[in-house]
Amino acid sequence: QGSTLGPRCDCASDSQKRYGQFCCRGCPVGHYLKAYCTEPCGNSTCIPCPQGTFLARENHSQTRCIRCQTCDEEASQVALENCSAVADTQCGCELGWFMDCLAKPCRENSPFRCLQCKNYEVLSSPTQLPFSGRDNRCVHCLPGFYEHGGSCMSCPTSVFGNCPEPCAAICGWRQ
Amino acid sequence: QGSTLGPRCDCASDSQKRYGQFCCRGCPVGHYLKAYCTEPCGNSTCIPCPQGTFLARENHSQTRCIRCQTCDEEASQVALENCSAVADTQCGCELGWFMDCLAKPCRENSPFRCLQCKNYEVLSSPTQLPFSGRDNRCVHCLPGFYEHGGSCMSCPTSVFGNCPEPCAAICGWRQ
Amino acid sequence: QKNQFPALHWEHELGLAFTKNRMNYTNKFLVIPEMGDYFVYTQITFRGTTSECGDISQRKGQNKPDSIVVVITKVTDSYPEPSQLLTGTKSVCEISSNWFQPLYLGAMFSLQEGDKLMVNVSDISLVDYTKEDKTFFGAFLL
Amino acid sequence: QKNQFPALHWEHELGLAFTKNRMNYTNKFLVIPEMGDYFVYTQITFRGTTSECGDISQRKGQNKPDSIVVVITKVTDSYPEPSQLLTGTKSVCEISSNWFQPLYLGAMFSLQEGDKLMVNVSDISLVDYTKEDKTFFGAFLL
Amino acid sequence: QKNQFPALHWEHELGLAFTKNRMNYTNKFLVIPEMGDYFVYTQITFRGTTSECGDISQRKGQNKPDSIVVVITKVTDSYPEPSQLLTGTKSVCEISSNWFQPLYLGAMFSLQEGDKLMVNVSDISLVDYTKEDKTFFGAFLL
Repeated sequence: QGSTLGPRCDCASDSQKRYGQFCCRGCPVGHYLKAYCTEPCGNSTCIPCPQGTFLARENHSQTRCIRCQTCDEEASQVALENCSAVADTQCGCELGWFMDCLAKPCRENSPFRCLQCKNYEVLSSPTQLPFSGRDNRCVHCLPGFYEHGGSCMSCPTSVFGNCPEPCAAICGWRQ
Repeated sequence: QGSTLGPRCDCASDSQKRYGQFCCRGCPVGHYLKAYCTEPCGNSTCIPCPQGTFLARENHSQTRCIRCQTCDEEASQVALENCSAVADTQCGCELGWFMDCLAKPCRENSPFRCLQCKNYEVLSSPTQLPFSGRDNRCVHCLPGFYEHGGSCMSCPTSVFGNCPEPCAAICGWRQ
Repeated sequence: QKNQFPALHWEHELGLAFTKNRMNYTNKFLVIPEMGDYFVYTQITFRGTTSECGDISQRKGQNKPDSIVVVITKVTDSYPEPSQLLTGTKSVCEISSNWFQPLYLGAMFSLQEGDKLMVNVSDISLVDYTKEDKTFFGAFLL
Repeated sequence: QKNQFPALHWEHELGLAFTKNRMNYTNKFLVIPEMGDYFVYTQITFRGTTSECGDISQRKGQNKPDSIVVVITKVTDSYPEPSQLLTGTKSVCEISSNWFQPLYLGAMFSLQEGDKLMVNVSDISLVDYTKEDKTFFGAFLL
Repeated sequence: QKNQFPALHWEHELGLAFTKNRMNYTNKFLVIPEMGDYFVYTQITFRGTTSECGDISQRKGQNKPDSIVVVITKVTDSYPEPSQLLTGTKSVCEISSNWFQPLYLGAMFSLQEGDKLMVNVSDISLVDYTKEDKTFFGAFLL
């Protein structure tokens, strides 16, 4: 086994040994194994994952692709990224909506629903689940509103009472 | 079959008939059956129960020992008696704690937790579950306390008001 | 035994789903390929937001619960009416803002060639269809 | 492992019920015809009206729940005490006027010829025996 | 499909537990001895004391429930990521002082020689491990 350049196929390191009689090259991402290679270090027969399934890792010998998850429309979820042959569907919330975990503790795979950011300035990018647990990604209130207890309250216009800092433009002169 | 004294082995009465070809003697307590006897009324091969299992009855032909139960530490239970080859673990509460049934009705196998007897005189022996349903086994209040509604209240020291009988020593002179 | 609950569609080829040995799936039905004893099973994960029953703020005495139902139904050529093989039924009166729970069923039945099995649920909008490991349906010859 | 819950009677011939291959049923027991590995399963649908625990109007702190229990018990000649093979136990504290829910159990056991299986429940009056598709019990040789 | 829930240890020899026909158990995994269709099942009995959600005395609107989750996960040489075969997930918002309930899962899967199966749960401290008839895990070749 001289060290010639080219597709070296060292079963031990590439963990291909177990793919049938020979040590075969694994399948690329987005493909499933149809048949093992028929000569040492040959290529296995790999077929693209059918629509609605994916395989995100490469150099494998999986004979079936994984089913893409579906986003829960009842919970107003949307597909931030549709399923492809190489990656699962990414479910999240539309612009102007925030992710509200449906159970505690709020984990990465926790079920969630999308709620509308009322009177909030809309965040530039749609929200991924904030695993810091803070459910709310609608942080900046629209002009004329200030944040109080997780929602936007309209700035006081009455003559008296204090003027919250974000409302400076509206009631700031009274200070 | 004369009536000679000695280890009579009447299969019918000792229900040994079904233990294989011959009528064998059953296994003693704390042992499981490894192999049947090889001659009429012979002894079966019996092996001691492995650690963590038990068999509490004798003259049997059980081929596996029963798994000991584990006491629920989350519910502050303790093993009043550890499992032996001949008896299951006995779970209960430490001295000064009482058994509080976790569901109604309170039965022998009901799940329970241990709660501390606050201001109670500690019972001499740790408590087994009282199947009369009364959960509370901390019956005698410490001196200077009287039982009221299932817990111990301190005796009144103020000049007025009635003096509960157990508090005679403290406020009895006023009667 | 009329059971007018809607039947579910199932994926039968992709991901973990498969059919083999002539057991095939068409239009909501598993079709039994040969006479024999089969173990039939399903799990449906339901999820919903809390209903009136769980809203303890304005309670006037105890409310009636909602319910979730899953039925495995057999349709056979030999009899014009479907028959309910297995039913899981549970009352729901949760005080939390939302709830989710599975119902599992499984048992053995003597089935004839051509018998068709389907899964009906009380309310399709409550079924969590998002992942194949939470809601599934299957049968195998013993 | 004493479990003094009452055992249920079962229908073993009519409707969906059947026994075959020398597995027979007598007086609450399924009797195992030959040594081997069996899959044993049961579902009991319980139903009841709400108990004290769920009556939130007169609450003094949190109440103790009621409970529903189903046990598959084995009786064998080889040992004088029954043993609990499978147990489903659930607390019940519903605020609705009434409640209903199933408990399902199923697993594989190595059984001897002549072993007898029965199903015990915590309270027979809570068992919904009205329909064979809601409450059932079975075993088959693998 | 990352699922970072902790895996459970199992007893595989004592009491009702057993392994046979080259199916063996090592370090939380059942190891599949030969390719084929297997029925895989588990029941986990969870128990806990009531959480914030069920504490109706200081409620400000409806609370979020806690949750209990059980997952049967497959690890295979042919693919570098584990896959979730079966998931039971239930919300918990009980008003009683404590609660207990089982989650049961069971289904058929085509498995390869060397595939490994484990059971993951959302919170090990909620698992009732005291008796083998309440919490169990098994698989058999069909």
